[in-house]
Amino acid sequence: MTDNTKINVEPLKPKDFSSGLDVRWCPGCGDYSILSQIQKTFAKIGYQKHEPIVISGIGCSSRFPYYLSTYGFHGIHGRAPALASGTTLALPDHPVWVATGDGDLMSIGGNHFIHACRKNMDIKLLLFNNRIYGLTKGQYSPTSEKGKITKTSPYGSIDYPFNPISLALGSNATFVARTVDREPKHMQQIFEKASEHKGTAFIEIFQNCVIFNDGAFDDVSKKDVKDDHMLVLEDGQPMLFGKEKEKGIILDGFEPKAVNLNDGKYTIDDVIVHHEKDESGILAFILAHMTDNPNLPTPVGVFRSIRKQTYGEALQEQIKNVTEEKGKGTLEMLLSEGNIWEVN
Amino acid sequence: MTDNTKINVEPLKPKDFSSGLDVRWCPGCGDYSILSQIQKTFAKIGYQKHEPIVISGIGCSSRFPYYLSTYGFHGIHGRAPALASGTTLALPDHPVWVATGDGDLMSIGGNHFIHACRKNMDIKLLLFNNRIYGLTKGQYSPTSEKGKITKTSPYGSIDYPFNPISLALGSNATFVARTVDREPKHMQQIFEKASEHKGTAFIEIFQNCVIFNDGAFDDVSKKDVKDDHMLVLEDGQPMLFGKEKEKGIILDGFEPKAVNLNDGKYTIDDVIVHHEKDESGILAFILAHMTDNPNLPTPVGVFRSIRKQTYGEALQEQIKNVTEEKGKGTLEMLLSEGNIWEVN
Amino acid sequence: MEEENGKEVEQLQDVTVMFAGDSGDGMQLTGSQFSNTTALLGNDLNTLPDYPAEIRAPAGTIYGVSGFQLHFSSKDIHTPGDSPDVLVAMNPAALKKNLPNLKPHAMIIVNIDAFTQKGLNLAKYESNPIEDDSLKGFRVIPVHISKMTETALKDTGLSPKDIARSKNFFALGMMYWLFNRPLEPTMKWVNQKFGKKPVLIDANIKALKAGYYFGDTAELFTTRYKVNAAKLPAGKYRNISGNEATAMGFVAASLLSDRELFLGSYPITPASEILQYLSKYRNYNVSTFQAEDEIAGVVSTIGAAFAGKLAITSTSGPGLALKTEAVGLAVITELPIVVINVQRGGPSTGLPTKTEQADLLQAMYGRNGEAPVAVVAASSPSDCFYMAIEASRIALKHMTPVILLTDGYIANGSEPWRIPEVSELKKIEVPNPPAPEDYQPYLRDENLVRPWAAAGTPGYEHRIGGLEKANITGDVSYDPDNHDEMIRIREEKVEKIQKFIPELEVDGDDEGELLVVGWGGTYGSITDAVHKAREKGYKVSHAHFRYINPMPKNTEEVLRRFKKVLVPEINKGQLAILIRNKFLLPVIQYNRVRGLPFKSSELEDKMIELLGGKND
Amino acid sequence: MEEENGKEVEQLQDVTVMFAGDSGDGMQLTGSQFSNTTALLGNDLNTLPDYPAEIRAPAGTIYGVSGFQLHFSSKDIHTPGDSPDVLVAMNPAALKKNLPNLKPHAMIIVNIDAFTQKGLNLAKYESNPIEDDSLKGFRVIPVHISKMTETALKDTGLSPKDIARSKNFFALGMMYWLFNRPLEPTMKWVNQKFGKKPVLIDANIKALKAGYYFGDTAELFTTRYKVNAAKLPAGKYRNISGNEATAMGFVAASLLSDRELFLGSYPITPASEILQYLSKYRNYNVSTFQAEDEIAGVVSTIGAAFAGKLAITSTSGPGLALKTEAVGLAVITELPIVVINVQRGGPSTGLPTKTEQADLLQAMYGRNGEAPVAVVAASSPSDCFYMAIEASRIALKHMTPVILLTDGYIANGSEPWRIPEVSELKKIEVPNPPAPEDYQPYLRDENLVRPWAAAGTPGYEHRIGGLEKANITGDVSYDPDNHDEMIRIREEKVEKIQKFIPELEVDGDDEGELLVVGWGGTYGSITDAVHKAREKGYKVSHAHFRYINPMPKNTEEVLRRFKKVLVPEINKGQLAILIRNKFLLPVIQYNRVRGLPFKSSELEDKMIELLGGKND
Ligand SMILES: Cc1ncc(C[n+]2csc(CCOP(=O)(O)OP(=O)(O)O)c2C)c(N)n1
Ligand SMILES: Cc1ncc(C[n+]2csc(CCOP(=O)(O)OP(=O)(O)O)c2C)c(N)n1
Ligand code: SF4
Ligand code: SF4
Ligand SMILES: [Mg+2]
Ligand SMILES: [Mg+2]
Repeated sequence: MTDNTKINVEPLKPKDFSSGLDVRWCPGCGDYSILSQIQKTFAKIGYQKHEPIVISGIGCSSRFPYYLSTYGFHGIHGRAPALASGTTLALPDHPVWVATGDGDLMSIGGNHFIHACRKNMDIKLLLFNNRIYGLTKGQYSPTSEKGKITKTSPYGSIDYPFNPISLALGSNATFVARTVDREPKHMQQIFEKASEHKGTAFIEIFQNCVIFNDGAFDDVSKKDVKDDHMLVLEDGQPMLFGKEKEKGIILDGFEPKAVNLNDGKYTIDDVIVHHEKDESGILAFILAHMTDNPNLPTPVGVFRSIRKQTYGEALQEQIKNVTEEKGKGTLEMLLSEGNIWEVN
Repeated sequence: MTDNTKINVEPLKPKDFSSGLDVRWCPGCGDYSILSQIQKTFAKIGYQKHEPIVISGIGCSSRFPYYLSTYGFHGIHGRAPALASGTTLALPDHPVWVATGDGDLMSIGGNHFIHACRKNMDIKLLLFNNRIYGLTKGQYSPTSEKGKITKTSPYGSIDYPFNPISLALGSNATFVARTVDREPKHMQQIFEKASEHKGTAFIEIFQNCVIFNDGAFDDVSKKDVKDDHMLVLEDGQPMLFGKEKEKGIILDGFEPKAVNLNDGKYTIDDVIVHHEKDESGILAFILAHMTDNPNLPTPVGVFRSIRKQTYGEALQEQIKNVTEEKGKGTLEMLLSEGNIWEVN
Repeated sequence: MEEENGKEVEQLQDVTVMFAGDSGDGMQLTGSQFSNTTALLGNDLNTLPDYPAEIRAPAGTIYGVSGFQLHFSSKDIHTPGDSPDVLVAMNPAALKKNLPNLKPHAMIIVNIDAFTQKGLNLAKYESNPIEDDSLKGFRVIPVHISKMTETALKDTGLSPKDIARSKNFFALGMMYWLFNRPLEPTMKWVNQKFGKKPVLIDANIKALKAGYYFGDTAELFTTRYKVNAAKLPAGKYRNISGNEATAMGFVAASLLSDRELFLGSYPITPASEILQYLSKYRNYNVSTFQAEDEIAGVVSTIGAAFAGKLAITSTSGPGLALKTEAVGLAVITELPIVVINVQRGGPSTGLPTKTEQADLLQAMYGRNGEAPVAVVAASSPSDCFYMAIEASRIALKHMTPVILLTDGYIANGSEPWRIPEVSELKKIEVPNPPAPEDYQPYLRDENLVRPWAAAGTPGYEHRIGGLEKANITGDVSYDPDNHDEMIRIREEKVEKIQKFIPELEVDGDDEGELLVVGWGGTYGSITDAVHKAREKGYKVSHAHFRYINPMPKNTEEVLRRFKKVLVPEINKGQLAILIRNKFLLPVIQYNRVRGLPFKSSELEDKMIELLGGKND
Repeated sequence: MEEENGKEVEQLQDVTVMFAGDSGDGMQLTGSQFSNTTALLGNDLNTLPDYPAEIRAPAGTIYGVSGFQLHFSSKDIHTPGDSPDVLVAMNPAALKKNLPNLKPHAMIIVNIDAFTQKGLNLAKYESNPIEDDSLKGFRVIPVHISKMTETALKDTGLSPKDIARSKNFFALGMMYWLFNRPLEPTMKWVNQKFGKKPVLIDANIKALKAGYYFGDTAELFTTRYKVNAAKLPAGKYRNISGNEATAMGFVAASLLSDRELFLGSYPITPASEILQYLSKYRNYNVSTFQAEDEIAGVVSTIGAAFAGKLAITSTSGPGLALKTEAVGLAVITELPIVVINVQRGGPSTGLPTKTEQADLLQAMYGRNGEAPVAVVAASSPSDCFYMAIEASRIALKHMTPVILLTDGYIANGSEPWRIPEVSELKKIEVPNPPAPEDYQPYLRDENLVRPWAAAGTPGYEHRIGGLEKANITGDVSYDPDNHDEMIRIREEKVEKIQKFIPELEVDGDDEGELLVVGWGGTYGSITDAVHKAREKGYKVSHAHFRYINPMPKNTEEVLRRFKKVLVPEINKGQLAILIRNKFLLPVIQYNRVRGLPFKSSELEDKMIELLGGKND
């Protein structure tokens, strides 16, 4: 965004980012918390209302743009990353935020998702992962666990779920993170980090659907278990968890294992240290697959964050270079191109 | 397939798998070699003509089914994995082979690809990767290198390419391999292994397009460089390469490095041993990303091969269980379901 | 007027009831319980559920209101009723939303406990409508539904929240009393449903009974109503919704054709239930595949058809748009698939929970190139069963994609259905291909139909695809004249279906002043309107399309027998376009695109207007 | 007849030449060089490239033949010619494929060196046609093109393979001699093209000259031809193909509207070139985005339109099918986008390299719900330039998606184009939204157009989406009457475009016996046919649609002034459907769907037949 729009403007408060429309999610839906953390983050970053563009697909989660006082576009099912790609290329100076669901992004929208990651489109992808189709009333989604009984799987789903973090890493996403609707502070931190990232920022948010999949993340994030079942990743820090941070993650070959430091067998030096900026993405991939193992805590935080030229930057650079080389195009120029002859 | 179809039938020869139609690829195209290795493999496996079903999308590569004397379906662009999914679910006992291109599978077909991998559909996906759009005459594809000049990127492409192996692993594919059109023996080995795999078998084939991207894989597979630039993976074997197998891959943390065993610094025991069956997929992921590093040889062979229940097996199991429980449905049963009352 | 237990009993022919409350109030359940019980009593009935696009809009708001309208009668009826005679309003928002639609003098039963200041504010009421004049002209019956439910259930050990959620059973019980319906069917259902939770069985039955007894004893109701059983043809009956009937119809088609059923689909309102119902039929050898999107849904269906299955895909408008490219593939490969499109309000996401008929032209023409398909439409919930079979029959017999159109109204609505005997259902003959040595993939029979050799069958190996192909051999062909010929053949093949479909029937006089022509889900509204108009002496007849492409062979003849042709559609005139184009026949359009079925009264008015008010 | 260098020089008005050879023989290049040179001489001309779907089908086969047909004249012409007067056949397959299409007594120049046994076998010739009787009636001129090229280039140091690849320049040189054209333009081109490879410059120019001198000296040609310059309006000219003109037109529209151009697209034959051309215009601030598929192509376009760009997407038939769901989103959000559809042979993958007009109904109706869009069509290669501007103007002025239809024939074909002066091009006015305090997203002006406030502009923050919205405020609305109203508004908004488009013009008498009505790429064939028929005294006129939805306001009036209306289309009658539906007017259809443009002679025959042969 051009700086002059920022001159002499009062910083906005979270509530200034409310559109004033009645919010129509079910009472108790995890989406409320996400909305409120976004409003806080937008205020904290110092956005003006016209700056962030908020784009979505279709689903409960995709109602998101209606509740923000910014520019918003409620698109069609699965296409939010493509919509956002057009917008970010048209408005390279505006942050583009995308709100999407596990059906929207991972099922019908899977292709746009992996391509946005690959191209490093400058968009933030907030995946509201409730592991269910909310808006269409309770069919299983590509993140639902195998065996789940839902409206379309009365005898249990036979699909293996996606691991969204793994898929993002497999697509070479430059910023990959996870947070939880129940953890407002953590959510804000992650949103802020995402806002600072240039390029595709993918954030999986564990989001509770009280109606169709209530408690899906209780195992990880409920108060009484979260100390032991959630691993909060911090850059440059050893991976510790447990009430007293008495447990840690060590690596046995490529295999992460949870150990108790009080056992006397391991010390903090054995515990692996997190590196968000690891270019290779291997550590992030290992962490991603910890969720597949019920004996390990589920990592939240930034799995990976590296800086690469974005698609939009490359495009602008090319426009600049070619314009310098050939001169800025005009109608006269356009009409005088090609092999011309004259008839009198 | 039911065994009785195999009784008393002569094993077929490779040429029996030719449909007799004139093959219409450009002279010198890498597709010829793939076709001929498939015909050999089919014969070697002992397929009868009606057994394998060969399905494709659109592209030069997707003409494949026309040249085989089996059942074949030349679909629409990008949809081959979905077409094949319907067919394998309908014909669980028939092997379903898919021929597809880098545009077909990785661009428009990306979503079907990752979902087929996730669901472990029992199909073999042969990716004819020539890093270009052949049939539409030379636009860049999602596997084209950044900066490539093509018809749609006159100033150089600004897209980062997909790493197909990485994407397949990110999608939890159960069988992931790579081979090269120039290496008929290796190709046959890999095709045979794929044929033995139950579940999604993904094979990236480096395929030369003589017209629009000639020599794209010369760096890896040309005779004079291949010893040093290609790493042939073998299960349970240390990763050695070089003319005399004098070089090896060691791991520094997660970082693979190429070392010369004649240097005296390293011995064969330092060299990592390949494990196709590694459940975690981490080793495979590390190997996948070796292609990103110009200082490392490019691995070919089976990256990963693990057995998990396929989607079709789970479906058949469910049909069996529910049928046992509820009895085989008949019209009478169907018409007597629900809350019925009688009017006289 | 009889008397019973100190209350008068009034005999009615026809009642329309609306249950309305918050999305969380269980109104859909209440409505469907009332329907089932009413059906068991032998009434004819017709229902219209209407729920918000939000799952649970904030409690108490107008857009959070969920309603279930139900029309029952001792006569043959075909609509959920134009305007309710009785409204059960569980909160102020439910009242506000439904008031404009009520019949004059309608009875309004309100849950007075919900008319708190907060409730009124949420519904944007300035003052309490129960207390001010705004309900003048209606019979308002305020009932402490919440409080009485609380009292009744206080000893069940249920949490206050759970108790509150039982108040719909109180309301249901009250309505059972009012309309003289038995409690047993619902009690039976409660027992089945909550088999593993005795507390809930106990609570719900207590609430139900409390409501019933309240009706009996309270002074509020002076009259009780009786609606006698309708004179329906003898037979076994069940209540059925359109989506359920569609699902069952395809299972039946699978059994009748001896081809296993494959459904490739992706959830979308209001079609998801077809996928949901069909995924229960595993013991009928039904494979359902919840694909990653609509494209994979239809494409996997084509893959299954290639392999010899009865292969179908279900969706609604936006999903049909996504499937169009692939339907073209089924056209050129001449594979039998059925695409079910449950129409909803468009364009784009539009009004996803509302009904509409605006996908007809998309079904006809929404593909690249000349890509003719057969199009059929179901006209009522139970007709979905038959049209599913018909669609399958056409697909399998003529080797063509068939689009079956239903709509949100008949998909969600329900009606009693006389279940056919097995013997009433005609087998679907699927011709065998000729012997392998005579087989060619694009050979044709007298109806221009190619033989179907399922992939995997020994001896019939062949290759098909989306490029133009030479007739007979099926080899890829770029020959100009072959292309022209194939385009003609594909068109004629679909036209020849005409020989195998029933003629267009006229309800009413065979010729005359005015013919009303409809298609699909407007059948009920038009039928009721035409019958009413005829009862009043107006000369009006009705013809209804279930087969749209091709149209029945007598179509033009039928249409030309009338001076005026009125085509009411819930779109801007799509069937009208087809008729005008085919027969150069001027038709009069009636189009209201309100997301709702027509009221039969508006249609009746239009007919009378067109007849110049003349009913001689 | 003049004489020159011992050869006679014959003056001709009109010549059609076909260059045909193997896909690897460089026939497209030869053809386009000949075109350019011919254009520079001031002839009017028209071309038709025709190449196989395969990139390089095996050498020598019939399906591997690539052809370039070229019609040039001293008069105004509009088609690539019905049948060639001269065929240059580089191999037997090229001869075999093109023979049926030649004019009686046509000249056939064959590369006799390619008529080996192998070559004949590949072309499936039983015996050598040059030696048997099969070319009786033609003027066959066998030339040792390969051998003479070899001889000419033997000292260049080129490999035999490269030498063989230069033989097309020999053929070109020979044709330049035969038709009296200068070598300089091609020599200049060779110098530019191979700037960095002097060997190739040398070789190609040697081959070219060798061919030219061969013509001059050989005994084979007794006559040389001259085709004088056409009397074209004064001005600057260039040769332009439809796809190139389309790309340029949008760049011009961007400059004329002062909105940056965004193209979201995915390659597909025959539309890829639009993406290719536009990706060169980076210095015109053109952003091209090669998306992962057609859906992402159009959806990113909508995202860019939201952000205030002139946003377009290009595709062909199957791609349009994939885009339909998203076009509905643009309809309901009322955003200006242009969808360019270069029609090709369908259905499904169909005949991807061939032309057709069968996507008109898909463009009109291929979306879920009532989703009207504007539809326009270009009628010739150069008209693509103007219609691209018109499509942009309509989109931006009326806030609506516009579908611009072209076809494979005009997209790949080329013609000389008088380049307009900058002053001839009308600015595209893009209205500014009202002041922020007065702004509402669905406010409407007198043409029912909503204001466009680009995302990112301070003060105009608003939200849009695919759900139905309340008029003016744009808030989501489930209100039944609002929906009906919005459906009407969206329809009328498109209808109101009629006020801003030119009337339908009639070429020929304003009224009479027979009007031929066409649309899009058949303009040239119909024009030539009508002109020829009129020259013979037949009373026939021609009206051509470039604006199809809405149609020009005088349409009905024009049509009704004629006794018969003939609608020739390369489909099964899609414009015919629109006309019949709109005006209840019986039209006579002429439909040939052969993947090729009409021959003007077949149209002329049809007209004469309809006039009963009466030319008085
Ligand atoms: C093309 C299309 N297909 C299907 C739908 C129906 N649909 C709407 S939202 C949705 C999935 C919702 O699930 P998710 O994306 O997880 O979002 P949530 O509601 O759970 O937040 C589906 C299938 C649609 N609107 N459009
Ligand atoms: C829906 C659709 N979009 C685009 C095309 C055009 N198209 C055909 S093949 C192809 C890509 C070919 O590239 P690839 O898949 O890599 O196959 P290759 O020809 O290189 O073997 C494209 C874009 C099409 N046929 N259909
Ligand atoms: S259905 Fe679930 S996800 Fe949707 S609003 Fe309700 S609680 Fe939230
Ligand atoms: S264009 Fe390339 S990929 Fe296609 S057939 Fe020719 S060489 Fe093979
Ligand atoms: Mg979800
Ligand atoms: Mg390719």
